[in-house]
Order: sequence, then structure tokens, then C-alpha cells
Amino acid sequence: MNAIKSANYEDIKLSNAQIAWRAAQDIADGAYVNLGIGFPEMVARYQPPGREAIFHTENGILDFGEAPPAGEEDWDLINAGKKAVTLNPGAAFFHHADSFAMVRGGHLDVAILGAYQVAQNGDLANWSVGAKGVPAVGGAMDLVHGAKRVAVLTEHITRKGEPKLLERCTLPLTGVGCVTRIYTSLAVIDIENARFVLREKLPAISLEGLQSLTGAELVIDGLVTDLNVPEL
Amino acid sequence: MNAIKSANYEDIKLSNAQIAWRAAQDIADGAYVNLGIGFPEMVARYQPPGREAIFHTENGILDFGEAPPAGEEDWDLINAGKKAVTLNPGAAFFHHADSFAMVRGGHLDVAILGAYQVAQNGDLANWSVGAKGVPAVGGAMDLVHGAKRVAVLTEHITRKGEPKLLERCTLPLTGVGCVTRIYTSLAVIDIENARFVLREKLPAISLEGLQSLTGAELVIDGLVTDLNVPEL
Amino acid sequence: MDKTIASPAEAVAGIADRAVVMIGGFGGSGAPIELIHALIDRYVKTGSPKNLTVVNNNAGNGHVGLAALIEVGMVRKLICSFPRSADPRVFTEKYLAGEIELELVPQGTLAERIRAGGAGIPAFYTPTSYGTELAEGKPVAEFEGRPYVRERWLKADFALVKAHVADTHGNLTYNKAARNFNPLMCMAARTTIVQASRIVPPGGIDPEHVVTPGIFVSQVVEVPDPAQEEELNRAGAVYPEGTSP
Amino acid sequence: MDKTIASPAEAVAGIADRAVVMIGGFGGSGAPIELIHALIDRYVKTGSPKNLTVVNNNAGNGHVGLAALIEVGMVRKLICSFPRSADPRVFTEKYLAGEIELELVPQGTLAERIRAGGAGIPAFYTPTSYGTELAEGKPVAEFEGRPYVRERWLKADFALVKAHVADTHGNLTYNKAARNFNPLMCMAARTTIVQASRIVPPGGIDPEHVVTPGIFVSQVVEVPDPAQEEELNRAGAVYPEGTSP
Repeated sequence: MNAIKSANYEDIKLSNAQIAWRAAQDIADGAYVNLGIGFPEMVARYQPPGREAIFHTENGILDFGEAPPAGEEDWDLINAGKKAVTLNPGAAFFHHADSFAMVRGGHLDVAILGAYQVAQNGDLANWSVGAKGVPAVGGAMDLVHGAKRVAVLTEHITRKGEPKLLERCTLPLTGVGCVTRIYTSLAVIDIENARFVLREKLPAISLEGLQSLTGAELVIDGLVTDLNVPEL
Repeated sequence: MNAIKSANYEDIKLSNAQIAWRAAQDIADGAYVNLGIGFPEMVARYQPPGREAIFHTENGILDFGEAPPAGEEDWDLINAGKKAVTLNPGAAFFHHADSFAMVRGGHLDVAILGAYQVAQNGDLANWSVGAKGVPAVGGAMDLVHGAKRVAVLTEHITRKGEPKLLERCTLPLTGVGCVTRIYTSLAVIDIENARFVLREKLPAISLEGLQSLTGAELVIDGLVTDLNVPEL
Repeated sequence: MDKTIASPAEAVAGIADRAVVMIGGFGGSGAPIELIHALIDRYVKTGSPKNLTVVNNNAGNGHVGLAALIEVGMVRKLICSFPRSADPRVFTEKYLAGEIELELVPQGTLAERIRAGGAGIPAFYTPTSYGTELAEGKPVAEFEGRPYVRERWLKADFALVKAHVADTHGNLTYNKAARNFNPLMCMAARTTIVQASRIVPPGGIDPEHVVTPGIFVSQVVEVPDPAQEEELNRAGAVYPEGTSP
Repeated sequence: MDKTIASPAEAVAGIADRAVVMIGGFGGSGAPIELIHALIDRYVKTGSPKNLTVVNNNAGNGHVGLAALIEVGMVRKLICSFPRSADPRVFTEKYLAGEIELELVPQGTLAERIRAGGAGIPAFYTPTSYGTELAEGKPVAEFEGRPYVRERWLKADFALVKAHVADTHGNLTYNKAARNFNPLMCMAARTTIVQASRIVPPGGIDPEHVVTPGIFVSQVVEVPDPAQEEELNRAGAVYPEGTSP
């Protein structure tokens, strides 16, 4: 990637909130959803009016809500990111084996996760940057093989300007052939038959420009529409 | 077996209640116990004073008590034999997977079951009399490989006068090498190193008489005491 | 989100011929009699669903509930642990006549296979049934010198479940030992249909007391004062009414 | 039968060197801080227990609870899913210095392995970790054309558990999401030691609301107003007090 492209990228790309907003539009009313720790958690804020998703957290809550005001935290009522949460009416508590029965047993409609890399065959790398440091996996490997639909939210390229959507992941895998849709800062891409199929892209970037920031072929198979997201 | 021996057997043998009484004396205070459907259920009546066992039923209750008076049954509160029961203070309900986690996971101190046949290697046959009719197994196969101690209550011989304690079971097995103690209508016998080791016998029967009603060698290894049981 | 369905008839309308149907309960406790009878009503009127595979601990008692489902001829195969009861004639006669298939499974293995189906565990090892004819043909492995039998998960197209209280999101509680197989079957079916004595709004069940979280439940239908199989049988009931046992 | 023990110190007195100890909690929620600190007190006084293998979802935070147990040098090996936290320095430094062994297990696999240990299931298959480096060396099998990894049960000599209410028979409830690994660990340990905010007589917990039945519990000790790890850390606490972080 050359510097000019990266500079341009910073100008046009969606913010994390905007990527989360776009992902939220695809969540059906009544869906059971797990949001990965960090940036994917923002998806909960952008549920379209009239739709009510139910959020699952691995540590044993269904239907938790917003964070409580500072000072009113109950530290027995936290999410997988160890942040204090509140409960919605209709919430339930359960132990970890039941929680991961929900995950592994295919009961979640969608899991939305962050990514270091995604390959065109659906492989995901999001838990380890390799040799150094302390490895930590949490529930990611369970989620990618459990939820009915596994979607990824990610910047289209790394801070160094390198593509994150690749022919093959080079980092340690979280799961094999598990991702079916990627919401990036530039585009919405489905994975079908081990290919990246472009569905939506920002009007501000050309198809060629997008391809040059992508580490594997972007296939056009049907309509490619504009990726329109409000200011947030 | 000849008819004379069988006639004599009927005169001297313990009643089912008496066999159950004897088995109850070996249950420690605080023990968690599962009693097989039917005759073994009588063991609960004969807990020695000052000892409190907690009874488990496969369908999902710990610490159930006596049957309620007729007409006061709650048919959602039954035991594994589908008989109405009551609860003791400290009872708990749980689903079948948790119930058999207790069984299979080695959490029960003792399971006390009936038997068609027991072999000197600890094999038990108590679920099927072979080809004809409808087979039914229930929780017996789980109990014999789960509880810390598996004991059997049984008549020493069949109604036809045939031995039930054998070198090898001839009926379909419930479990392999699982029984460690047998309370019969004539004796208390341990299974050790694939041998029947006689511990107690009724004073009214000779060692030779007992051996003649037993289908495998009765080994003497240590003291053999009198089997003394009150009238019940 | 509201999972409430107006009637048992509507709730069971989607069950197709040859479906695998788990039916909760242990004997009569926790047996969803009204859902079963609604299914029989449909069959009597339409001839469907038939050739069902039913998973239950037992094989019915008398001439109501599961026994009635078998008696009218809707069940091709039964997967259960204990096909005996106070009055098991309906199943026994069909079985001895070769009109119904039986897969006999030890009770704890049955429970664990259903849980495994719900938990995404395709197979597991258990000491239960090792060395017996119920383990014939199943893979065996040793762990720490002890032999175990490999068992497969059990899943269903539908589960018919009896709960005590449900909320409209499908969170459930049960009444006493009526819990038994019901929470497990909720997990293991593609579509879980629940009859509850009472349906309350979300928040009507304490989150600490939920036994089955709503994620495992597809539909809830209110059946106040549900029948108890044991009481029906003591009264000599037959279903459908007017048929002769 | 009364499983009550007078103090955390007495409750943890039997834990030997090289024991495998499961410690409940997810981060600070459900972490049995007082039992852990009692164990540290014993080690500080007697030099034992040491070379422990600890099973927990995490690796401690700050300088209290599990982090303190590691910091004083009692832990030889940690089995966990996520050894990161707001302040993971204690574990990180020992790990990078090669002073502590780490077995990293996906969170759902960790939970299921513990449950399997408690349920007498020596091994099971899961899709989790297939094709990743965490599955290296583990047997793989296909079911219905999909690959799965075989995982083994996990058992412990002791479990340290935090409950909300206990009765003297060991029946337990938990507070909100503090439930997490605690009920599973109760099942999987030879000796399960529970601290509860309140101990009530038998019958003090509704049988419908028991989360952990007493059969899984060996000892209960009352710890009213237990510490929350998060609050200790926000206050900059260090255990044992007076040591420097």
C-alpha cells in the first residue's frame, strides 16, 4: 500500500460507530445476538426503531442492557468485557456451560466479532498476533463455530495500510470457514463459495481503489449498491 | 436345587423388609443414596436413629421423603417409580441431565438395587429376562457405573429354587464388575477380587447349606459373623 | 418480540409427517397433555402428522397423552428408556405386533444425548451400558484404563414441553419434579412449543429463577389448569373421547 | 448433617501442595476473595500449599484474589481462557519469565470440560478450536461431514466457590452473573468449599430456586459482605496488606 492511498483512506472511511450502525441494520427483530468485546459492542446502540434484539453475554446473561450510571455499578452484573451492565425485563441468568450450550448449540442468530484478518474462504484470525506476549482466547473460538451467522466488523486495512481481507490468513486462526459477512470501513462483503463477493461500497471509492486495498479478489456477483451510513 | 432345600429356605429366610433393614445399617450419616424402584425403596424406612441419609431420585429430586396420605398426592412430585412423594427441608429440584450428572459423576455414595443375577466378578443382571416381552432399562445402567458403592438386595435364590449368585450371569447384563456388596435373604456377601467373600450368614443355615444355594464358591476371608436382624 | 400462540391447535399446526418430536415429562409429571391432544385432534381431522419418531422417557400410560398418540397410530418409532407403566398395553401391543419400532436408551444416556444435541456436542463418552447389549455396535474407548461407550447427540424437529410459568420471551419455570426432561428438550429441538399454566409479561419471572432461558423456546401457549395424566388415568379417561380403549 | 465450617482459614486447611484447585468467578464477579486470601494467609505462615494448578477463566487483576495467589508464588500452572485484565501485570511478568505454566483453553470448552468432569463424561467432541493451534495434538473426528475436536474432562481436588445463600446441606444460590463457573466447579471437585454471604437452615431456600444442589458441596462458610475484586482494585488494594505490589 502506498502512502497516498492510506491518506485518502483516512478521509473517506467510516468510523467504528458507522460500521456498527451498518451491521445493526441487518439484525432482525427478536434476534439473539452476541457482540464481541470492544468495538462490536457499539452495534447494540444502533438497533433500528421497532426492532428488538436480545443480547447474550458469554458470562451468563440474556437480555442485558446499557451500562448503569457511574457509581451505580453492581460488579456481579457485568458483561464478557467485565463492564457493568443493567438488565432488561425478561432477562435471565445461567451458568457458563448453559451459556456456551447457547453458543455452540447454534441458538444464537448472529455473532458479530472484530478481526485481525479474514480470508476469502471465511477463515478468521482475531485472537493472537503470534509468538510474543500472553495469548488469550476467551469465547471467540466457540462463537465462530456456534452462531447461525458470524459477521465481522473491521477497518478495511491495518494502521500500517496493509489489507486485512486476504487470500489466506497469516495470523493464528480463530476458526475455519466461519465468517459469512464482513462490514468494513469501506464496504460490505459476503463470503460465498470461498470468494469475497462485494455487496456495498462507499460512493467515494472506486471499485479499483477498493480492490487495491483488499488482499484477495473482490467478486461482483449481482448488484453492488452504495454503502450509505448517517453521520454519527 | 431340590425341593427340600427350597422348603427349608422359605422357613428361615429374611423378609424383604429385613433385607432392607440390614442394608440400611451400612448407610452413613449424611450419605447420598439412590434406592432402586420397588423392594430397595424400603431401605429408607430403616435408617438407624441419629443418622440422616439424603435420598436421590433420578427424575430430579434430592431429599424427598415419605409418600403423602392418599388423596393428597401432587402428581408433579413423584419418584422414579412414579409414586407420589413429599419433600424434606433442604430438598432441591433439577433436570434430568443434572440428575444423571450426580449419578454418572460419582456423587452418590451408594446405590442399592434389586437383581435377577449377580456374578462373582461383580457383574449385575437386573433389567431384562431376555428375548420376549418389552425391554425396559430406566436408570439402572447409569447407577451401576456411577455411584461410589453399588449394593444389591435380593432373595438368595429364585422362586424356582435356582441360585441368583453365580459364576457368570446368564441374563443380559446391566453392568460389568460393578457390585461390591450383596444383601441376600440369607447372608451378606462382599465381592472382592472377583470372588464372593462371605461376611455374615443367618445362624439357621450352615455354611454348607448356604454354599449349596449359591452358584459360585463362597470364600471365607476373615471373620464370618451372624446375620442378626430384628422382626419387622 | 412476543412468542405467544393463541391455542394448542395453532401451536402444533406446523408439525409434519415423519418429524422427530421430543415430548417432555417423566411418566405423567411434566407431560404436555394438551399439546399432545391437539396433535391427535389434527391427525383425526386431517390424517397428519403421521410416522412420527417420538422421544420420551416412557411409552405412555392408559389411553391419554403419549399412549393415545401411539394408539391412534401416529408414531412410527419411539426412543425411550422405560416403556413400562401402570397400564402400558397400548405400546406393548403395537410393539409385540411389530407395528412400532423401539430404540431403548439408558435413562441418563438419553438425558445426556438430548443435552448434547442442544449444546452442540455431537458425541460423548459414558461408562453407562459398557459391556451390555445396549452398547452393541457402538465405539468403545479407554480413558485412564476404564472403558467407555461413545454415544451420539439427539436432536429433534420439534419439542412439546410443559412449563409452569412462561413469559412472552419464552423464559420458563417448571412445577416441582415436572422439570425432568423438559429443559433439555427445549434445547435440542429446532422448534420448541411450550404449554404453560400462565404467561406473564417480560420481567414477570425473576431472572435468577428462570430455568429455561427464552432463547431455547419458539412458541408459548397458555393452558390454565392443565390435565395430569395420572388423574386422567385414575378416572379411566380415553382420548379422543368417545373412542373405545 | 451440617456442612458449615467456622472460618475461611479452617475451610482451606486441607489443601495440599500440588493440588488442582478450581476457583470460581469470571473476572471479579463470583470470585471467592476471602477463601483465596485465607489460602494466602496459610501459605505466608506455613509455606504451604504451593505448586498449585489453578483453573479459572482469567489470570487475576491487580494485586488481590487470584492475582495475589499468583504473586506470592503459590501457583505452578494456570488453566484458563483469558489471562488478560485491566491490570494483568502479576501473571504477565511470571509468564514471560517462565515462572508459571499456562494451558490456554477456549472459554466454552473450559466450561464444558469442567461440566464433563462433574458429570462423569471423560471426553466429548466440540467444533470449537478445530483447525487452530489450540487443537494441535488433539484427536479429530467427523460427524455428518463436519470436523470436531475431542476434549477431555477436567477435574480438581478442590473447588473454591462464591455463593450468595447457602443452606447447611450445601444447597446454593448465586448473585446475578456471579453464577458463571461456580456451579460447574462445584460438580467437578473432590472437595468443594463454598463461601456464602448467608447460611440458612434446610428449607431456607425454595427447592425450585436451588442452583447447586447440596450433593455437589462439601463445606460452607459464611462470609457476610464479601469483597468485590473490582472495588478492591479501584481502591488500589494489595494482598497481603503491607506488601508492595
